[in-house]
Amino acid sequence: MEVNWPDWLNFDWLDLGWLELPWVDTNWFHDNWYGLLLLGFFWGVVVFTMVGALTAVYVYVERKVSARIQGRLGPMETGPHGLLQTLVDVVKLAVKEDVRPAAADALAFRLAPLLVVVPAVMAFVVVPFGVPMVIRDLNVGILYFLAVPSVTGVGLLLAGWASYDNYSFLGGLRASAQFISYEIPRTLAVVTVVMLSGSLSSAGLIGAQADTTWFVLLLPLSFVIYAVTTLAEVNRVPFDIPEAESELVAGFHTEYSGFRWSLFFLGEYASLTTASAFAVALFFGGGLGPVLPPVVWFVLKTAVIVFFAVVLRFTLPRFRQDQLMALAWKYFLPLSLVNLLLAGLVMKAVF
Amino acid sequence: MLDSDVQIALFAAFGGIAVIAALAAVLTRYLLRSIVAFGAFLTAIAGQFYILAADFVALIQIFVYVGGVVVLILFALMLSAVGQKHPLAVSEHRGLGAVVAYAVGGWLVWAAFGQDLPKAGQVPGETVAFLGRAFLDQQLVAFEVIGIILLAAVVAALVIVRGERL
Amino acid sequence: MTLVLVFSGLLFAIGTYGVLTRRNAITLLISVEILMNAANLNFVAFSRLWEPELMTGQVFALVGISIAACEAAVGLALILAIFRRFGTTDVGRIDFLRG
Amino acid sequence: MSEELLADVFFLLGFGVAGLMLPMVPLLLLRYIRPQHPSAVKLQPYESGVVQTTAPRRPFHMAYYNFALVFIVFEVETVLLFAVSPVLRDASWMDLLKAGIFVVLVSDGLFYAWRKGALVWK
Repeated sequence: MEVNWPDWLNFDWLDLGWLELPWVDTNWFHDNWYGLLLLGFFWGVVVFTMVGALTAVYVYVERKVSARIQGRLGPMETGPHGLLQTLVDVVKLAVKEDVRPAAADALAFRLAPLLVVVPAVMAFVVVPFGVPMVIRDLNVGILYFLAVPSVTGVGLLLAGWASYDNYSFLGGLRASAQFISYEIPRTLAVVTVVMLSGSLSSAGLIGAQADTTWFVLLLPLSFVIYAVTTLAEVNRVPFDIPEAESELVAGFHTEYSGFRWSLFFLGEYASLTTASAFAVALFFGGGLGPVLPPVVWFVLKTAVIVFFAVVLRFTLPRFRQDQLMALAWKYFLPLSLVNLLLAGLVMKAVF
Repeated sequence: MLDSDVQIALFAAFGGIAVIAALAAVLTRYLLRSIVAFGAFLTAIAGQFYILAADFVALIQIFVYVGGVVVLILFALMLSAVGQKHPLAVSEHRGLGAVVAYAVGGWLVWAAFGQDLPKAGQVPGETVAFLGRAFLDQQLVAFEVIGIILLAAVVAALVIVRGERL
Repeated sequence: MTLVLVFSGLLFAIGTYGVLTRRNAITLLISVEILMNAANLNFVAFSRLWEPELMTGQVFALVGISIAACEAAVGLALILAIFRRFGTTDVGRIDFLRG
Repeated sequence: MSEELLADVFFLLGFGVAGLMLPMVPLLLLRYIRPQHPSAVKLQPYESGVVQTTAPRRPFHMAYYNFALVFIVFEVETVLLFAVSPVLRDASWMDLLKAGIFVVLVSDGLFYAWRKGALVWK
């Protein structure tokens, strides 16, 4: 995707520059299949590690914020202000016994956490961190971002089914019913953005916003739909019915323990991160911004959105299952269809 | 370099995965394994689409099949609660089935080698833009007909599953 | 190109075998989907041979995928209806037309 | 041009392998560190802390399937809109109308389901 970037966005020295070390022939990586495979592997490791680290940070921030909202202190014992708490938790989870119920289906039980976490991490490939910089700018990047995480629905369903447990089964059914229901309005909201950007690549998306303005100003309704449905997709409050502790114990991952359980946890936070990062790319111009380099802008914007999601968790009550489904099909789907029409008109007005 | 040999090798690798997964899906007697193998098969086919310069179709394959049809099949499996611990029955026509399958497969493979096909043309880079134009111009009928089929499908399926009259 | 045809031929044969020998309705549906995928593979491959910029083959593959999805929806609805009526999804044991 | 797509496939393959390995390798290695003392009681399903009285995996109610049906149809619709939407920006009103007809056609399915009460959770 060729984009003509405005001059003031010229931050070439920052984007990918650090990768082109003088003693490394970067072309080699792009010319050979094994080079490409290695490059992909390298980025996979980087992204996965980053996601893991980010999750640890999130958990800490979430605990502290919730403590602040509820007038508590939160973790204080391990490290200064409890900074090492998550690290200790990770060690505990890693060395905990891995219990698989005797009646569980071994194949599905093992496969399910992987199906939840791997797609969530793979979606990172197309997130535009800097202005021209994407880990890999696919021609169909935006579709990739929606298609790959949709596999998670299978993982949720399998996890609940494999456990041989009434509560997990119900939790899995509810989780994937919710997942598929909110996928439609969310996708339709993204379609409106694609209409305006005129391309499916994520670099093209940022380029179109550099040409006009942030799409949130042109399509406010799309952003509202995307934000709310994304909360539902990643099972955040007020849409955390699948894991409603007071009703379903812990939902589809009741029977999971130790490292396997932490994979579900990681997947959930990873998809929250990707979804927030992509919300920035879709509606807030990605890394576009004055003075500071794009990467900094991007991280700042994403952090604001994630923080908003964290605060939301401790301020809203939970929906009931029937309300949840009615909200998806009777409010958001018609709304997003109307929004599609509106976006067509906006598009004709702007371009 | 990424020449056609590499392309063919990768295509064959995906093809091998697809064939093995399809065999597993058809031959296993446990329904859940069959569905999991089916998912692997679909992903391998998506890889083949991507290599054949149909990146859009490949992702649609993942989106609709793996994220949609497989979920639907799993729902049906759970709602009908069949074949869950005990293996499924296999019909008595296995010999006949094998003969027919060998015949069909042999004929198709023979036909594949018998053809003198032209070299592949130059593929446009931005497949999506061309696809969109195709849907709005030459293939408009297909586009709208899919709409009608979808409408018919949802009405029919709801009528069947709810067991009531139109 | 020949390779594509060989693979789709093999997959088609596997699908045929599944359709002919399996008795569970859900496995039958999976076999039919394998058949449709083999066909889609050919559509996409031939799309590159003649007038690639018209995308006819890819459009057909998309139509094929859409129809496969509809087929799955209706087929599974049928399977569920049959299950509620007969308590089984084994097509060999559904014999209410035999009288 | 298809060379670039081929490069994408290799890149994604490498990425996917890394994504699969990073959860799986620790899982295999930790097997030698973590305690492993299974017992019959421990391997029972936890449920909500009481002994399981009904078998799970029994036929569940159909409401889920109604939603799944409407879902798959709309998923196909959105997917085709994805194919069309990138060219709509520079398209004529006529093209917009064509896409609009498609959307209206499929939306009828939603209104049918709504009127028939398939979207009611029960």
